[in-house]
Amino acid sequence: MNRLDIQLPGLDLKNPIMPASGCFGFGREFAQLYDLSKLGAIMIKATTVKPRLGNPTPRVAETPAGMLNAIGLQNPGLEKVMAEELPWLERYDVPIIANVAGSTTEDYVEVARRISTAPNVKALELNISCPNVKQGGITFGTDPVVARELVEQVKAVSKVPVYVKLSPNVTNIVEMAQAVEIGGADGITMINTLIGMRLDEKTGKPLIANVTGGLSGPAVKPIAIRMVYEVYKEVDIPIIGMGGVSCVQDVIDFMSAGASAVAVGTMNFVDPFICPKLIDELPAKLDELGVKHIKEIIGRSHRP
Amino acid sequence: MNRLDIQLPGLDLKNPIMPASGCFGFGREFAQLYDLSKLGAIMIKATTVKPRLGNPTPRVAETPAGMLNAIGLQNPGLEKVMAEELPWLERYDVPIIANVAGSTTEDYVEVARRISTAPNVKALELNISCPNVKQGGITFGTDPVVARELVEQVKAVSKVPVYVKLSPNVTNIVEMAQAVEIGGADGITMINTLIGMRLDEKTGKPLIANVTGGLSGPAVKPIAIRMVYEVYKEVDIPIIGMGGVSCVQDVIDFMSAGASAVAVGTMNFVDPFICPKLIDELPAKLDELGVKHIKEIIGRSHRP
Amino acid sequence: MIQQERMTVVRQREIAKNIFEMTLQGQIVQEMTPGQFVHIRVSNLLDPLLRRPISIASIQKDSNEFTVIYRVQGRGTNVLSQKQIGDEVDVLGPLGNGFPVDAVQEGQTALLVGGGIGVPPLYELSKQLNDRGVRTIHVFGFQTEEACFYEEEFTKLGETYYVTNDGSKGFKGFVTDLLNELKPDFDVFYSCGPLPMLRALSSMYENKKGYLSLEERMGCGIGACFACICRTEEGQEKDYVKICSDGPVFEKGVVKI
Amino acid sequence: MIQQERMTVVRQREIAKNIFEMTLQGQIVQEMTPGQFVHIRVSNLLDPLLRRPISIASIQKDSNEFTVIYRVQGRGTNVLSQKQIGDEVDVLGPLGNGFPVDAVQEGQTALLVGGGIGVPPLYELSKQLNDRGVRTIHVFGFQTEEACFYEEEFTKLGETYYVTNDGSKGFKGFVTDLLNELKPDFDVFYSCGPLPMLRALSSMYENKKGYLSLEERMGCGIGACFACICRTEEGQEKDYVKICSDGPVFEKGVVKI
Ligand SMILES: Cc1cc2nc3c(=O)[nH]c(=O)nc-3n(C[C@H](O)[C@H](O)[C@H](O)COP(=O)(O)OP(=O)(O)OC[C@H]3O[C@@H](n4cnc5c(N)ncnc54)[C@H](O)[C@@H]3O)c2cc1C
Ligand SMILES: Cc1cc2nc3c(=O)[nH]c(=O)nc-3n(C[C@H](O)[C@H](O)[C@H](O)COP(=O)(O)OP(=O)(O)OC[C@H]3O[C@@H](n4cnc5c(N)ncnc54)[C@H](O)[C@@H]3O)c2cc1C
Ligand SMILES: Cc1cc2nc3c(=O)[nH]c(=O)nc-3n(C[C@H](O)[C@H](O)[C@H](O)COP(=O)(O)O)c2cc1C
Ligand SMILES: Cc1cc2nc3c(=O)[nH]c(=O)nc-3n(C[C@H](O)[C@H](O)[C@H](O)COP(=O)(O)O)c2cc1C
Ligand code: FES
Ligand code: FES
Repeated sequence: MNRLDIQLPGLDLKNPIMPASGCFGFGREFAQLYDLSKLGAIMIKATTVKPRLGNPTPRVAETPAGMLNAIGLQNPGLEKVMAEELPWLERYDVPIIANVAGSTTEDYVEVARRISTAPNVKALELNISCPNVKQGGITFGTDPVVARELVEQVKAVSKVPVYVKLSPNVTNIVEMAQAVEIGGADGITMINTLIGMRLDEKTGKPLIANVTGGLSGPAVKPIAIRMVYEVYKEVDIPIIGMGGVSCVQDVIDFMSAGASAVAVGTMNFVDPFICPKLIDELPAKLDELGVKHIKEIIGRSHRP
Repeated sequence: MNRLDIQLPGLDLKNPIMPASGCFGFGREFAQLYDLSKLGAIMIKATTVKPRLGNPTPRVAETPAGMLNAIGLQNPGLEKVMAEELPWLERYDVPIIANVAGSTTEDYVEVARRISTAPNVKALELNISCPNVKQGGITFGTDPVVARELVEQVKAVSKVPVYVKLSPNVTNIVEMAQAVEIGGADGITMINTLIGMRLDEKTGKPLIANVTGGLSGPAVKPIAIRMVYEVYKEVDIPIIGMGGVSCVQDVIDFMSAGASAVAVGTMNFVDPFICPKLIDELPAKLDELGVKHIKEIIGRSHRP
Repeated sequence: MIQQERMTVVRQREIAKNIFEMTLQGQIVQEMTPGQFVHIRVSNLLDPLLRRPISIASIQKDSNEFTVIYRVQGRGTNVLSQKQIGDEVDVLGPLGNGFPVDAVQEGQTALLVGGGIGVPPLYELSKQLNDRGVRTIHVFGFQTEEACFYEEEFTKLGETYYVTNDGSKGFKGFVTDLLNELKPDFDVFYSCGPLPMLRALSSMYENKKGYLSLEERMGCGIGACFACICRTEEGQEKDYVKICSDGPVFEKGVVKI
Repeated sequence: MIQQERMTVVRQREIAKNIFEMTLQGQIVQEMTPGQFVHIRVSNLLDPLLRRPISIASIQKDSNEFTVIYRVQGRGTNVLSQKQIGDEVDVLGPLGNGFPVDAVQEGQTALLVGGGIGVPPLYELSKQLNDRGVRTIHVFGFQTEEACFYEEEFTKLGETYYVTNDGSKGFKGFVTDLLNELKPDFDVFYSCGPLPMLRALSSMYENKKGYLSLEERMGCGIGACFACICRTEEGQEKDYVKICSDGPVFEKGVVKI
């Protein structure tokens, strides 16, 4: 019996563990390290209509128990992703969640329409929350009306279920979640990074060339857990939780708070084998918790 | 020559270092450890009209490079603070910043009116941002119109300058800062804690009795620095910066980003001597940076 | 006086499953009394961040040493258990108010009841009571035999009974079950352990003088942050106490447990 | 193949002011070539979080050992410098593409130019070039005498010149000043050090074949995160390279520096 499988709109997951978008490229590098078919799914790097070269360097900085990044959605563009990256990934038995980004509604719609036709793309992750792109990007993620409309338009063209990735940089995360649910989202992924900054010690100038960067890693986990917990109570669509996952207990925590699956971002850099390790460690953890199937712990924080 | 003194509305600071509200009680405990006159100022614990017993325990939980707290503004109430705590603090040559809290405008106004008459209270810190009180509290801190009106009313009764403490749990921190500036705030203190959660590993239930708690400590520093940096650019009133200060470099960072003084919260628990240590270490740091007076570094991140 | 000191590890060993005994050397030992605790920073880095409260298990003033006994539970105690002889540990202490040794007179009998990791502070207490000519009876509850420690040490000081939940050592059951059978004759009791045990003891010995040592999650450990509050019973002067600075030891009946 | 291994510290010593030489033992040594780097996790805890990229300074395949030389700069390298013999260190490697040793033929001459903490990878390179019968000339720049290391080691391998900014050791000035005087005769140059030095060398030896090792802040170290991108010069196949996986060594003229 598989104690770890999870069914979500469009996604038949062998297990609830997947690398988070932007932290795993298009899988090629990690494929040198382990068999990608082991993963529950792969969230590939944000794809935009045109290739993007991203922000100037330095693009990353370490912070206490976390890191800042301002990659700037560097990616080879829709054409190349469709022609090279996705077909290459077909050799693995793993569903792909395509992270869709853009600066205008038209951009998002175009990427969604095309990329959702790739045979191994089983779901889209609408990235309305990247804090590192200057135009548009962030407003989609902080205004519920704009977000809802975008989701409606993307849903109208996508061949596969659409998950919307929420930004934590808002006063009211529940309002955002409800807006995208009304817009027709099939699921929610959360959280993206928090906007942060680090200064150069000598000059006092921002260390990241883009001035601000997105904060991720264990430092943000308490915020992510809180948001998943709040959103779970108020929406009926499933949540893929992320933000600081660094050990198997964190997976349990996110699922307890209400996530149906869990993505791992930053920690892939610290321990490149973390995803398969977590998958291997889960059954013993279930035993410890006296649980037969991992589904049983989804949302247990909320049970009386 | 004193290389560390800072002049702010109502406050003649020997140095820019002060303990943050709620992390130092009313000073009695730390007075056992060192001479409080050494400090630039003391931000005393939130005071409300009536005594408050606060939230049930557990009230704190550790997180990666941070902690959560939900004390719930426990305090002996305005009468006792005026009659016992503030007079006791008069033995020290240190300006007191009184943290004013409440659930209604009337509460805030009442505390502000009375506490601002205490001889050693040189400024108020209007706590519109405590995430751990259920009624009112948090909306003051997330709605710019409500915040501005509250500031106006408090300014009308206060005998001393009023600093407003901003919540980081907002989409747009600059908007909040501008609102309180228009409302007449003499300064801004920032940031209060971020709303977070931790779950019990075995049960999956919230570990903190209050369910959510406020995240503080080094983990939040990148967010705090970013917010100080953004606000400094858009307001003309001074900022007292805080959020994760753990070493002298952090003091430099906050001041570089635009703070005129710096408060230390959580790290008082980890190293109870941190405030005097930072004060002692600052001159050598100024030498290292080739700076005569600490004022010279305020806002240096923004200089071309 | 509360001090912060970098103390040196002079001994560290596992004395039961996941239970470590560590001896530290430094000046602040001179100020320690039984039932007080220290607040230990296990790393100079930012993770784990907070200090860990650990009871003082024994005090050797002549050699400037004191001993703690702790269970490896989470990340902090795990880091602590990896310290080696010669390593330095940042200790804040001594903290709080310990057991009043003079609440019982020479020739009288004290009953010491401990549960699990609540046993350690009772060791220094027992030593000091015995030094004062007080007879001590020790009744300690543990989960299983594997978790038991210090039997020899306590036996030297007085009558000693071990109780385990699974009966793998000594009496099977809870300490209160054994006490019901034993019906020991004593003047004052001192106790440290899980709340249900403290509650049961308090009602069992309603008419006896007794002292309880409590636990709560802590921030500062010195009374400044209001993390470790406990409500008091009706009729007390204050509505609440701080476990770190008013306690951790309270006379029975003072706090709501 | 990239592997993650818990390697054992077999040696650690301070060889110049704040400069440490550490030797680690483990299997992945077998895969290493000069100019590659390893990505080191200095703590199992969450602070410091990210791995630190450090160049491979020398390789001893027979004993499964390799050596790094690093400057204690921030928190991570500080933690690393406290590791003791027998401690384990989490190493990911070997990473990237190193110096092409076969770009210069037996009997030819290679000029190795290093600046500060860019010198270490040139040591294994020099050893391997000498093994192949290549003559090596070493020109190294440091801030002051205190920061200099490995003079003896390099001198054994070939002509060696030290340059210090303050003249406290060897020639006073920059390496390029010395090279202007020295006008060495060579076939290929290899270089690692600060960007201004690499730029100066590239224009100084415009017509020579040369290889530069670059640095950038890294996330993953394996090519997945796009942290360490560098734009390429016009006419290259790709617009950009990743320093971690395409480099850190590039032929002169490939990347915009
Ligand atoms: C006054 C006092 C005396 C104590 N004496 C002893 C002793 O002598 N021996 C011993 O083994 N244990 C003792 N404890 C319990 C001990 O403090 C915890 O087991 C320890 O803090 C757990 O830390 P961790 O890093 O292993 O666990 P983690 O789960 O990593 O701890 C996370 C956070 O929760 C806190 N925490 C977790 N469990 C407890 C607890 N039971 N009580 C208080 N805080 C907790 C930690 O201090 C830390 O802040 C005492 C507690 C108190 C309050
Ligand atoms: C391919 C490569 C090879 C290197 N080889 C060596 C070597 O052999 N010896 C040596 O002393 N140093 C080397 N460095 C530089 C070394 O990585 C940094 O000095 C080190 O990461 C600083 O870490 P810290 O903890 O001391 O500083 P911190 O300031 O705490 O570092 C904070 C963060 O910034 C990064 N960082 C800081 N400075 C640098 C830098 N110069 N380059 C890249 N990342 C940096 C750190 O990796 C970390 O993520 C190399 C760098 C690269 C990219
Ligand atoms: C280097 C880096 C690049 C990222 N790129 C993307 C991206 O392209 N699209 C996206 O939706 N999220 C991106 N993210 C956010 C992560 O997918 C994830 O939401 C976030 O990092 C929180 O998870 P973590 O704490 O486990 O890293 C990126 C994060 C990092 C660290
Ligand atoms: C235990 C605790 C209690 C706090 N109580 C208050 C309070 O009463 N009033 C207030 O304005 N802020 C309160 N704060 C917030 C701090 O003053 C400070 O804004 C925040 O902790 C960020 O700083 P730090 O990271 O240095 O702790 C409290 C923080 C902590 C950790
Ligand atoms: S732990 Fe801070 S008051 Fe007790
Ligand atoms: S460090 Fe991640 S791509 Fe180079």
